[in-house]
Amino acid sequence: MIRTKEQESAPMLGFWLYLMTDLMLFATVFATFMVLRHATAGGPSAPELFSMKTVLTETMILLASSLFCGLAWLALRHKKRTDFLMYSIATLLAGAVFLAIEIQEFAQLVHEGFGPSTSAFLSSFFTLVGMHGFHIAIGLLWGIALLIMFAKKGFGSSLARKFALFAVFWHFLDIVWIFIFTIVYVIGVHA
Amino acid sequence: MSAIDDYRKETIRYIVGAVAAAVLTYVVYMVAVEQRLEAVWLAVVALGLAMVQLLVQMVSFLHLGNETKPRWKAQSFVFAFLMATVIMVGSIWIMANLDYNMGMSPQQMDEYMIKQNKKGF
Amino acid sequence: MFGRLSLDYLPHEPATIGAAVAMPLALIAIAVALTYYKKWRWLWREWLTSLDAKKIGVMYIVVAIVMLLRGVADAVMLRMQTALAVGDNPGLFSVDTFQQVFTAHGTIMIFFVAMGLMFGIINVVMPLQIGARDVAFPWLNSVSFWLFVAGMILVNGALLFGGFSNGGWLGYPPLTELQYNPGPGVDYWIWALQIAGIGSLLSGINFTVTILKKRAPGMTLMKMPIFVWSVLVTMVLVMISFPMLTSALSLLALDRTLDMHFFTSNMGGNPMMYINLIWAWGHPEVYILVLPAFGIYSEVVATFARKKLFGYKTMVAALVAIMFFSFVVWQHHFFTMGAGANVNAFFGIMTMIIAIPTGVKIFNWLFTMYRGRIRFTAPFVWFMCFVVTFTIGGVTGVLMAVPALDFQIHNSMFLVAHFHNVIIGGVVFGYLAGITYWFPKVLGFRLHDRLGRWSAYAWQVGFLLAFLPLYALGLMGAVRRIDHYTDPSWQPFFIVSAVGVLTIALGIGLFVLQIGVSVWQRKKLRDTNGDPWDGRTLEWSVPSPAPHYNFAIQPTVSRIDEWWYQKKDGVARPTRNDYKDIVLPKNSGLGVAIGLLCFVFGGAVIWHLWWLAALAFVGVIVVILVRTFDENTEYTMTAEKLYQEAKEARV
Amino acid sequence: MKKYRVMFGVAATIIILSLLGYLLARTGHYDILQPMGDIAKQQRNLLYFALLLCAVVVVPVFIMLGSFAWKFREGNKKAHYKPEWSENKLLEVVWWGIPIVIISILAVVAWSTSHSLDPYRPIASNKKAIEVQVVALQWKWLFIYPELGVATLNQLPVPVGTPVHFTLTADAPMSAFWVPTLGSQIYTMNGMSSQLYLIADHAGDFPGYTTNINGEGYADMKFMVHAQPEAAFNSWVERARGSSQMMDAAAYETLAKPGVITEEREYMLMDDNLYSKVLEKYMAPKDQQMDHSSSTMPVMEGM
Repeated sequence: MIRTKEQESAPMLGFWLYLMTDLMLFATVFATFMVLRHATAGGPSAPELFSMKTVLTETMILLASSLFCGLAWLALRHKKRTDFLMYSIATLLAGAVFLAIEIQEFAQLVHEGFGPSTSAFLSSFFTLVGMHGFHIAIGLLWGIALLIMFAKKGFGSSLARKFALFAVFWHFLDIVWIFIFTIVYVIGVHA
Repeated sequence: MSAIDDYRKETIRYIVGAVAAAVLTYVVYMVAVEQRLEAVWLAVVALGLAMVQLLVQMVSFLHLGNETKPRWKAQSFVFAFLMATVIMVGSIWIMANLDYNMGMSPQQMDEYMIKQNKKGF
Repeated sequence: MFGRLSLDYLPHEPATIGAAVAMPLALIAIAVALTYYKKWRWLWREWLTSLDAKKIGVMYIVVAIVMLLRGVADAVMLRMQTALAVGDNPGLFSVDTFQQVFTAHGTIMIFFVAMGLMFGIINVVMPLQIGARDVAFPWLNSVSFWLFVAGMILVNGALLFGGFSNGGWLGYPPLTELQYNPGPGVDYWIWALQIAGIGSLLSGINFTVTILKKRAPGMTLMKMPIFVWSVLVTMVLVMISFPMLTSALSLLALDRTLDMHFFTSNMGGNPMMYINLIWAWGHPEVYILVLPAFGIYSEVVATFARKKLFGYKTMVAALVAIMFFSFVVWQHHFFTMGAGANVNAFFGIMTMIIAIPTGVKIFNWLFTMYRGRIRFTAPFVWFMCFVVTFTIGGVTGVLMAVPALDFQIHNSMFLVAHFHNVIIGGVVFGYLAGITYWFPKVLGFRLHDRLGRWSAYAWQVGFLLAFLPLYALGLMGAVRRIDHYTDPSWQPFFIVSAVGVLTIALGIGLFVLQIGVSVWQRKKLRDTNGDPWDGRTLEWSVPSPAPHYNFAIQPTVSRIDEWWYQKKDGVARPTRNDYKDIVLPKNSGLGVAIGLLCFVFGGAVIWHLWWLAALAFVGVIVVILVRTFDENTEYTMTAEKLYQEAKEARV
Repeated sequence: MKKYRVMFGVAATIIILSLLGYLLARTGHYDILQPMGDIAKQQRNLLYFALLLCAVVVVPVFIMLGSFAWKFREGNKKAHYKPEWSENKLLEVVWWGIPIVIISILAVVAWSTSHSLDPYRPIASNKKAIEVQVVALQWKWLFIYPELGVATLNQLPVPVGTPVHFTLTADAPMSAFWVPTLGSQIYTMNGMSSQLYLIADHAGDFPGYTTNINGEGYADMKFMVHAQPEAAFNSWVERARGSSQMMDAAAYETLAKPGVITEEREYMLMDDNLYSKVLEKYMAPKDQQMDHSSSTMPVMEGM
């Protein structure tokens, strides 16, 4: 893999360090979830609430979105206009679908009366998965802004720098989702 | 090595990484849904595979370690991940002990103390 | 539409009414003076929108010193109350005012005085010491400062309208949950800390990238000045620990605003988890405050003993050891919660181990003095006061690291005396020494030395009078944060402590007087060659006051204490064509805009004006997008202009 | 003479301050240093031991600070000036080694005392421990003696020489129970049950405090321990059992309303599992049926 100028730049290191602080933020909310996971206050617990099938599809969609994002970054570095356009739109679409499924799952829970204020377990579930969802929403906004910039100015140098940051952010979110999938759903439901 | 081959080679590299991640996710999913493993072991296996997938994605998508000598990105990631683990494991150890001590009934109290006395404190 | 705004949140206690009137009056007086001298444009262009790290640093220090005055005023109120309120004499203030005052005292002193002074001094000094022109992200630096100011205004605004939290500077639930504390006070505290905390986090990232990426050519990590090492280690601590503060405060805010149950005492909530999270940030925080002060002491001792710092490698090793260990000790703040013998013993032993590198540093400073030529200027007197005070604090700290002992003295006046010991002794003395030491580099003239030394003596004697009686009170069973007590035999101790706090106030008065007198005699105290103390590091190679671009020509470095050896070997004067064009960031008012919008957001959430909060949040995102899409944010300064300026400075 | 002026100033300050300190210190009575119970006595001895250990490091620091500052002052041209001397392996070994030795000694002591003085550890004694259930209310202390059928407010009569097993909870913001003369403090929290063992070896009235800020009446939330010989204690129990005031769930609810009460009261206990009722106020409905004894380590085994 050749080392690109963008990966070595100060803004990239600054953004990477920001992601490390985000990792610590998620670590503390994970710790809170693991501590409060049995505090259901008489209400329903994880096995009764989550369907593993939807979660698996969500995970695969987000993984696909992360792949498309990598390919879009590759296409940008090789100045492949159509590939870049196709992959970045695919990235944002997959991200939007993932977010839609998640919001639908939340709405279902709230509709059944298991909102975040019914027990500590549900509070920590909604906050942990909701925080990840919020990051995805910010990522989608950022992606759209980059696409607009690409439409107006094409492959300008600042697009490469900005898209590199976006790609790192998007991959980081997929990595956080691995641990949400493992801890909240796999261990939460089955262990 | 013309640019086209380079482009195709890296695309394959990305796809291989993604497929590996997808397989790891699916394995964890099957192990969990089949309910074959006992709770603690499922947790260990699931977390282990999550770590593996973390490394796969780090290398294939984020190209961790592929930077000039001081490798600040790799070092900062290892340190942050270490500190996150210390905080999580430490918090759970403390909170588990607190919940155990706060929820102890008189009978458990006696067992606890007999165990302490055996240690000769 | 109006959330929970209502008139009965106006202050009704005499003390709070007095303060609530005094503050706006002071602001109006400043505004009138500015209009009279037609200085608004100067203030906006030269200071508020400047991206020069030194200017931002000076603004941090000015805000921190104003907050120090308020913090000490709070301390005087607290000690006056405890000196009088024995038996059935109610003293001067109601219980609720007293509890708000000690919460405000703790919050302001840690977040807005100590952190403010730290970021101020780092902004001014660190880029100069590593031979850089500016920090890595100048605009982010301005945003961080204005978030810090937004938090500061929220803390002081609580006094005018709504009252402040009465839950102590860390606000343990369930006391700060809706069940026991429904008012806006705790929300003021949460959002002030949240906004200032995000500012600190961004500064942490900014300074780390500056040190890693913008050092002068040839300056490897092991050739950096030791102060820069302490800043690097501190910023790693900031980056790893501040997200924990953000998450603890966010979860408490979710509990209070969206009625969730993380730390409530019913519905499954677990208040102990908040205490665990807040101290997981809390302990690294106190190391964040003290490590830059250690860096300042190393620079001060080496310069005023005219000697190379003893054991540079050991000092760096000690800093890194403290960095690692500061993350595995936090449980010693709640030994008495009942986590059991094994957990207490583990964290107690880890806490003792941290005392070893700290002790090593003190020995290294002492042996830097050994075989030196010591000049007893004000910074060096601050250092000697530090060694005396901090060592006592270190002893009591090691005592309380033993869990069985902490069961007796936790949360008593003994603990209050201990942490004031290490914070005043370590942090405050260090930053006051730093301000005195680098004052000429910023304003071009030295501070009046005798007044500086007198201020240090007043602080030291004031400290001993104020806090040694508290150690005794702790051993008598006096508990912290009490506003009245029944045992008359305690009163003499509280009276001596009150006299001590007044002596410290005198010390601060002398410090402010010192600045005034120095401004008045600035001709006599003028620093002619930019190196008033015969310094060792690069910042003294630049004329004072340092130009806004720091180095016209970026120096190359080949050893530690580069400037000391350059002076020895004689410095070649740069010729006309050594100068090259340089690129500098333009001023930007967007930092101020983000600070204002975050202040509005915090205020709106506190008063449940959801529509305004949403508007402010969208506003912040819009400002960020405007900044990222703004292409021309820099201007070039021609080599000719640089050459002319350098010539004038030399004449 | 001018060079001695600063030294005189410093010496004078030290002398005056220590004189003032001595005069002041004499007037105080130090509960922690004059223990009335075995736990507190062990803690006092531990305090002196640790102080001594630290002095080994601290005293040399003060001596060196004073002597180096004086010997190597600028005015003293005779002093040996070596600006480049900044490395010495032997010194490094000394000031890394000695603190490591001291800290390892202290660490061993900390480990063993953390276990031997663990609040959850019963005190070895031939007498059976008295059971006292403590409820921290909003700004007063309620003590329940389930086996003796008595309850008290803001006063804690205990027999001398008999260990007392406290089971503590709260119906107030997080508070803490501390009797300086008898030993360790422990936090009390809503819906949680902490444990503590103390013993009074001497008779007398010892003040007890709340050490964690819990709202408006925090400074008034104090109680008095009345340690008295066995016989006196038993006669007090008989008298209190006949007390006109009753303590049951209803009386508890009126008492639990926020408000400062500083006077000492006695009640006849009508309902001897009042304590678990207070505990269950903060438990979830499902957890309530699960009687208190079966709660095990939910988090660890579930992980």
